[in-house]
Amino acid sequence: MSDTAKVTSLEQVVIRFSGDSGDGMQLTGSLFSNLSAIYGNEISTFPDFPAEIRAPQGSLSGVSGYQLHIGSKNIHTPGDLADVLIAMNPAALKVNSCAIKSNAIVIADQDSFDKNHLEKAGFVTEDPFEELQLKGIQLILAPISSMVKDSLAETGMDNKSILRSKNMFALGLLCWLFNADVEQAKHLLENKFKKKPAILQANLKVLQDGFNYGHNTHSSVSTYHIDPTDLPKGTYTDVKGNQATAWGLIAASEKSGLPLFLGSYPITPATEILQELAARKDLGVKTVQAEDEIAGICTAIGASFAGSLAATSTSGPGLALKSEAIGLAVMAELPLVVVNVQRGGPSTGLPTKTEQSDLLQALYGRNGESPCVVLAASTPSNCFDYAFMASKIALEHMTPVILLTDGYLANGSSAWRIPSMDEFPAINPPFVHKEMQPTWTPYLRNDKNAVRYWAFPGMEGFSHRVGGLEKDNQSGCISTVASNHQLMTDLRQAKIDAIADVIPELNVQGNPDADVLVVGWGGTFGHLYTAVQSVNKQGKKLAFAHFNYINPLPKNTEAVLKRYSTIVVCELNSGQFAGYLRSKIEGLHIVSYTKVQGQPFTEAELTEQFLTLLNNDK
Amino acid sequence: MSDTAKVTSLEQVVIRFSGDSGDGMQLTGSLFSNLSAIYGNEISTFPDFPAEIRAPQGSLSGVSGYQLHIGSKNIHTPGDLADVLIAMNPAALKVNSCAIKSNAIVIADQDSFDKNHLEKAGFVTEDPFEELQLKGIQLILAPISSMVKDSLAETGMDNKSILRSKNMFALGLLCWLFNADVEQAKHLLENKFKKKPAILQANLKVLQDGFNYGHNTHSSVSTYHIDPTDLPKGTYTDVKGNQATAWGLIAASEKSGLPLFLGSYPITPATEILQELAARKDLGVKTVQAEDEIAGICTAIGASFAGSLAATSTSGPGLALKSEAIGLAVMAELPLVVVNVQRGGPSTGLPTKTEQSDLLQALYGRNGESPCVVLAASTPSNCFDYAFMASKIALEHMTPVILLTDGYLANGSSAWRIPSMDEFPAINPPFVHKEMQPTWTPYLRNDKNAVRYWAFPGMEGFSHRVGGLEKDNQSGCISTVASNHQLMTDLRQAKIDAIADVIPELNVQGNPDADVLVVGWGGTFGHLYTAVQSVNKQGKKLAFAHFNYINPLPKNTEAVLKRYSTIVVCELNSGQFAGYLRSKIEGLHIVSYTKVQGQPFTEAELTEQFLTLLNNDK
Amino acid sequence: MHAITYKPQDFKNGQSVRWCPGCGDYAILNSLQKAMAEVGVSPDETVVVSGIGCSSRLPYYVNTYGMHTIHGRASAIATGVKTANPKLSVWQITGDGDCLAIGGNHFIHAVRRNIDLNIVIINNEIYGLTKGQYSPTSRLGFVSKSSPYGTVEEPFRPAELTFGARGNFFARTLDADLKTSQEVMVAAAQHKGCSVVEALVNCVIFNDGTHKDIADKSFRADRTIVLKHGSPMIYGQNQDKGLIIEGFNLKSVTLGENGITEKDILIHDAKCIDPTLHFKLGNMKGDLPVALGVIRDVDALVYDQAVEKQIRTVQEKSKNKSLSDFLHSLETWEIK
Amino acid sequence: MHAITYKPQDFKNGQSVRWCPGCGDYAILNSLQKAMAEVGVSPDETVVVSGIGCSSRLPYYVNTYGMHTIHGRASAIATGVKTANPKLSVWQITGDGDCLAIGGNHFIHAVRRNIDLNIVIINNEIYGLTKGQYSPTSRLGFVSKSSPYGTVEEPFRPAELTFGARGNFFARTLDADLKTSQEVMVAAAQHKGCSVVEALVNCVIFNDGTHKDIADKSFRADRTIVLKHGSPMIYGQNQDKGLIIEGFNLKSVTLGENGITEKDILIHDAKCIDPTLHFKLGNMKGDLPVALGVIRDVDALVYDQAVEKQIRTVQEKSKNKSLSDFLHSLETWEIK
Ligand SMILES: Cc1ncc(C[n+]2csc(CCOP(=O)(O)OP(=O)(O)O)c2C)c(N)n1
Ligand SMILES: Cc1ncc(C[n+]2csc(CCOP(=O)(O)OP(=O)(O)O)c2C)c(N)n1
Ligand code: SF4
Ligand code: SF4
Ligand SMILES: [Mg+2]
Ligand SMILES: [Mg+2]
Repeated sequence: MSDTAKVTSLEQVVIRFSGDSGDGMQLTGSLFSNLSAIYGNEISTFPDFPAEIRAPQGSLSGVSGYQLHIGSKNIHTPGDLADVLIAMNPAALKVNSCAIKSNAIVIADQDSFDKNHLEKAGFVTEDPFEELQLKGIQLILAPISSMVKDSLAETGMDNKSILRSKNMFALGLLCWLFNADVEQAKHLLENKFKKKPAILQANLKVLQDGFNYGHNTHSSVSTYHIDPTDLPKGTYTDVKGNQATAWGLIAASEKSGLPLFLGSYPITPATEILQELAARKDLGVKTVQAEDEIAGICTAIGASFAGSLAATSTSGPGLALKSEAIGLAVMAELPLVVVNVQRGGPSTGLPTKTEQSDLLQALYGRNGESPCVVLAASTPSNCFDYAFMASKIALEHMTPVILLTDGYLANGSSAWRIPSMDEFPAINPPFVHKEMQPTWTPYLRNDKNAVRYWAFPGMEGFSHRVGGLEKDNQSGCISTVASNHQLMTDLRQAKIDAIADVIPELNVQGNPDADVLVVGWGGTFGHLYTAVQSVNKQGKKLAFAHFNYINPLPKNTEAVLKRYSTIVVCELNSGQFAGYLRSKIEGLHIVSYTKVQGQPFTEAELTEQFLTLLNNDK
Repeated sequence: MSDTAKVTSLEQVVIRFSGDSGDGMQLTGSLFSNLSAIYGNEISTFPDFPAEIRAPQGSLSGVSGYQLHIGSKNIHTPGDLADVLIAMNPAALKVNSCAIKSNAIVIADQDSFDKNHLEKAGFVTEDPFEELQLKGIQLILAPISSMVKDSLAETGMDNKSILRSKNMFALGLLCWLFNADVEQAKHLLENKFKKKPAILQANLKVLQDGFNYGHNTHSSVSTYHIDPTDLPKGTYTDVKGNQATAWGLIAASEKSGLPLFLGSYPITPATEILQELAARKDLGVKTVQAEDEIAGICTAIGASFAGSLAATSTSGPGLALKSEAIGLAVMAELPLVVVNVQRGGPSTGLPTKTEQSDLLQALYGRNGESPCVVLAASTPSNCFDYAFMASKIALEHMTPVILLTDGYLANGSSAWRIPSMDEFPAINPPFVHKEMQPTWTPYLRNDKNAVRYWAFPGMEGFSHRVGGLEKDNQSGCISTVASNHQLMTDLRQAKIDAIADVIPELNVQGNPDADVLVVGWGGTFGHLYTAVQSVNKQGKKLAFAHFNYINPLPKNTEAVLKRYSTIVVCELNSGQFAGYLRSKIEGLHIVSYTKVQGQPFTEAELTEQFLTLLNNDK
Repeated sequence: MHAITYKPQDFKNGQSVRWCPGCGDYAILNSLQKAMAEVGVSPDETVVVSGIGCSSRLPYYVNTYGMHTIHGRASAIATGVKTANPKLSVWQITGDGDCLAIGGNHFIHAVRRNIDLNIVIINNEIYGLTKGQYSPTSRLGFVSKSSPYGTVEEPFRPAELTFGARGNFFARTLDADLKTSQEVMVAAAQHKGCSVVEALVNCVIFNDGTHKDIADKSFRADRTIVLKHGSPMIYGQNQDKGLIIEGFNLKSVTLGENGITEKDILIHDAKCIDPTLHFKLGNMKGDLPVALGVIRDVDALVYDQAVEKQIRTVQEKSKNKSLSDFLHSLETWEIK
Repeated sequence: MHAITYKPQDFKNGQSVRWCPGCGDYAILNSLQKAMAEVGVSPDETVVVSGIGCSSRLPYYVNTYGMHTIHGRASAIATGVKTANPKLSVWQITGDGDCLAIGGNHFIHAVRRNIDLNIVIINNEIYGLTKGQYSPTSRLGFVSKSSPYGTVEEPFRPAELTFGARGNFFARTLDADLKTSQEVMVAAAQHKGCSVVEALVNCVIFNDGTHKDIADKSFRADRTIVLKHGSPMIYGQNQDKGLIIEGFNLKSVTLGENGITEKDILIHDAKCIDPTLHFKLGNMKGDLPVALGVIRDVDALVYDQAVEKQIRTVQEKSKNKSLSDFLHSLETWEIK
């Protein structure tokens, strides 16, 4: 480590918190993340939960992680390799040794590097750092456990409780290292532990101890500082993708004036949407935790018929189960939001890992010609916007809308300026009105966008029947007439196609004049954007277009794509969006760059891939 | 009608039988169809069931029809418009008036054209023929009911039973009209009514009466004769698509030496597969009528794990429900045949009508990267062959195979030479063998085709666990390792891709030197083939390629398609196969010709379409 | 609102009914329309939800809001309708296949949760619409298109399954018994919570006469008993038979024989919380008459109302009146 | 074959078990392995099928053929395994969520059909694997991540639901009671037909102590009774309590008090065909001890065997030995 005491200014830094499930690393991480955000930095975070619910203490499978990317600007991902690693035990060190830069700062709890813990983590020598060949790292080995024990000896707390404050020591150390405001950190703690004064006091004390320890012991070490960004004014909070999704639905409910109903069944990584909404009884949200996914969507379809903004949330296997019922909503032309938080597949697959492999299922996973709208969010916080838009489109166009997010967005978080509801457009469902009588029929449509008008129980004089059998376009009665079926098939498609008129056009970022266009969709935005930027910075030319609207595609899609000689479609599956674009637009030259590993892209691999491609093209 | 008694020789004729559900038209039709087949004609038939189970007598919604196409050769469809219509009542006449040629022969039961029946059929005048503007038809108006009553007056049968023989009178008349052998017809009846001697006698008598009536009363009328074909020698029977599918599975069971298990749930138009197999206890077939589609496929997956040739049968909505479980079979790499008899969609749609709109669902309707094999039968009788091939591929490549048929194939029938089992290839599932131990693991694969070896309960020393979570390629244990997931994803795809090595190449029919290639898949074969032939006969050039293997595509697909400047993909959906081909092969110029009306193509509309296209191309 | 009264006519619409001539479903439709009129909820506030099956076509023929949905899901969809808007009167019309085969899970969960639905199971012991396969209520050994050698599985008994799922209302009726049908449907509608009505119905085409052994007019009175809460369990052509308890079993006795008088006869208590006797009454057959009428009718916590109540309670205590309120109540910070 | 005997060790494999330290599932796994050894079917002829959940991970830890399938479908998959090959000994291991939420329909149908499965429901009254949402067996008012203000729905009682689905074998055990666990699992395996074992199990992480009110050693003997067929229903720390019938109800009495002697105490008859008393025994709580042990064990037609028998019968009468025979037996004609 450096010998002179100085403050180095950084543009950005990646910090990885890691320890046993019980070590409170998620909390430490999110506190430091908030602290940075409050200071005015951009942040992006991603947790890395252990596969088991509670693996044996000190074991490799029990390591819980949290990655935080802080920067002055342009922070779009939690970062690739960490600059700083907090490792509360040897297992944490081992699990993360490949996830850090070669010259990373590693803060470790010296007390936990005893024989017992080393063995549990499967080390065979006594020097784990040597064994892992961590040669270039800057190590801050602090006897955290013993110092915490000393510090809280007089509180009368038992040993186990005392050790729970270890994470606060680490937080204090980090505050010192990054010249963060300890007082602000204390404020956050005060809020968090409002109702547990004893724990609060202990934590406050240990936090300060950690800070002091850094300051005193390593006063000669270089510390860091990250300039604050010029963020838009406003009130900010920390938001995870799943929360943002849930709140976006509530926003749409308020904007439309319709009650929000969620019918759902728990499934990783979508469960928090249900939980978040179940907790929002203060805002009148109704949730039904159904007996399965089919019942989840079916209760929502019932609620939609009854006049609610109805939604259901799930992940891949659940979407498969819901496919028949989505078809019913298509046929009955009822508004419905289906949130699918993608995870690794096929089958049960890799429930806790991220992937984008449900795209074709969302587009085509139903019997018959059954078009519905597909959207994809691309950052944790814009899950709010797309949940809102999904609801708006569903309600205004009387159609099911599938909103795709993924495990990476769902659990990732960023700082989010709480918007005013005025910033969002009005939602005007096509309610029937009295003047339509007596000629109104259930399939009476708005000529402009082929949307049928909506009547629901309680509306006098509009009683009618909907259902899954083909209906006559005029009377709404069951019809097996050949020409009517063609007409209705075409109308259902036309209704979806017409939505292209109300969604934003595709815009090109990076260097629009390039020959090569990078295309992405959904949750890969941050990594793609960052990599494209980095390639352009290196003097190469690369254009970039990212899709949030998948079906229908933005109106200008063909025009935009045809401008480029090569299109590199990057996605976390085996090429689904690439195939979709090919199937929709003839004459494109598409290169498919894919990864199916349950992991997001890394900026590094993307950058390398793009550079290779551009070099080969030359 | 013609005045001179003569026998006109015909190449082919389309006959439509039609009457009340209770009139026995399906039986009459199939008897005459068998009669023609026995005589050595080619035949193709299609029933047209009423939408209601038992609509009121004489009503339009109660009309039941049966179309029969007989010819010397080249009979690939039940034909478009009928040359001869048997109409047992006014409703039957009305319903079918658009389905006959302008100069068709219409045989009608004069007795049923009374005021009461005319009203029930919604006629407003007393002359239904005039009202329907059937000017050019040749009418044979016979007092069928009264003659039958007279004929059987002395049998002591009650009126209702007597009138049940009306259809035999019609059959007799037809025998006369087509110079068919009445004795042969009597043989057929004798077989059919072996166990009901009284009914048999009545029917035999009325049959002869009908023949005599024609002979005596209209002796001056022209009758017809269709030359027999040079059919391959052998024993023939009449087969419907659903039967053929069921029997093809049994054949595969015999060839593989594995017991056949079907787990299914009734659904139109697939139910007969279950029924047919439930009746084959003599051949040891086990069927479970499950509580729903999910249980249907899940029992089959269990049976497959236990070492059976396992299958499940369904239609579109059922396939949607089965999608999650198909993913399990993909992941566990278990053999499974999923028969999907397509019907009109979306949702419950048009259950009794045909369509090809489940293609994309079959290909993509599962979460995650979940490749499986998709085949499509193209004639009622080759449902046997493709059910056999589906089983063979499933068993030899340890994968689910989806076999697509449709309502048209399922209910349509043709004469079928009963093959000897020697004509079919052997089926050799990749069973584990003792020598593989002790290094065998559940995912040990054959390097050549990436197929894992199969061990099932009862095999000593091979106990193991399979499941829906991603598994380590070596040990078969649960794995969340990134690189392993990529490897397994790639292997599952490679295994399917390798099947292209064992399936036949695509062959081009029609005029291979044309610029335009007509492409079809599945149940549209007969209509497309006939229309292409007819266009080529008219001196135009049209090539034709029909797909039975959808995923993987035949190896030479790209090479074949690239030979043509324009590819017209014709299908009964909104362009699914067209999109699929585009997504797989860049640089094709595909024109999509589609129809979504719950009806097969007609030869006429296809021919017209092709001619227009070729003319525009010039 | 209470002033308005309805006639069965108000629940009819012009649609031509498409069941087979002689189908038992017609009788159920008529009884339902009469019951709806008697219950008196406006057609505009009534919703009829069904799945798929001949019986499930019923919503088309009732002049209310209606959903003819997908096979087996009616209970779940109805749950959504009712929970979203508890003010509506929600009926689920379903078949033995729709409700107890593919729909079994949603059914038992709707019963358990005690959603305030009126579920009418039209039990013809067959899959009618798909033309004659056995159903989960078809009797052991039943020969059908899909069981050409007879089934080898015991059927469900809807009463038993309802009680197994902790049901609080169960009634049974016969298509031919219009009076009882109307009565039990009215009772079902008046019961707060999930009401299950099993209607024994004839399918003339594929299972003709399946209920004949009890339904035939000539002996119906001797082979069935119409239970009435608070009344003695007396039945028979001559009203001379009755039910008593012997040990843990029910027994049919004849009044006047062996000194039995009306006093010895059990009084029907549909309101008894313990379901044991209802269970036995629901299962009677053979020597015992098949029970029609309301067998169980017990009040309990109703899901859709409890959901609303919980929301009200939380709202009363909460300061958050809007999403903005809530978001600003989180841990936030200002960027100025 | 009968000569070979197995040890629990033979049913263990090297896989490291991944439940949370202290999870009740460990005890069930051990009991199962002991029971399997006692039953004595070879590991190669034993299949363990599960769905998804913490509990459903169990097959990985048993050295038999195993399927860890998809959520809720274990009963259906096991039905397929057993029907395809009735010689196998087939176990289904499932959770309260897996079996009674998403899997409810397959479960009740497996019970009704009486497939010869041994179903062990590991009931921890919570969704463990998804980290703590309430399940269909969670008690009314239960606060969980998905019911932050408490549930408003009654739970299923697995015994009741099993009987409602016409089940013929039901037993209950406690994770902590290894002896009873092993005993009931052996009995389940020996029972021909569908056996349901409810194991009350603790989830230390998300529902710690949920069965504590009966499981705690200090009062377990007073709050539970281990039923044994043919033995009097006596229980309690001092074996001085017993059950008697009073009217239609069960009652707990103390031996020696009010002149009660062992003779007055009910003898457990698990083989009684009428399920009424089993129903009541299965539902005991509050003043009555929770019943452990085998509550019902009645022989009935077994589906998988009946299927085979029907096939044999048909085959004996049929001339068709092959598909060719059959095809040629149809209406055919020759073209020469
Ligand atoms: C998902 C799905 N599976 C199967 C079917 C086919 N299907 C329609 S109705 C029915 C059974 C109907 O039986 P039931 O509910 O008893 O009604 P019924 O016709 O006897 O009144 C079946 C199997 C379907 N429409 N959808
Ligand atoms: C189709 C599907 N839906 C939902 C899930 C998510 N999921 C996995 S396990 C589980 C519940 C498990 O509860 P239980 O069966 O009681 O098992 P436990 O973990 O408590 O042992 C859920 C909802 C899934 N894997 N698949
Ligand atoms: S088939 Fe049976 S249930 Fe269906 S309408 Fe006809 S008689 Fe009624
Ligand atoms: S979460 Fe609960 S059920 Fe799951 S392993 Fe841990 S203790 Fe057991
Ligand atoms: Mg029925
Ligand atoms: Mg559980």
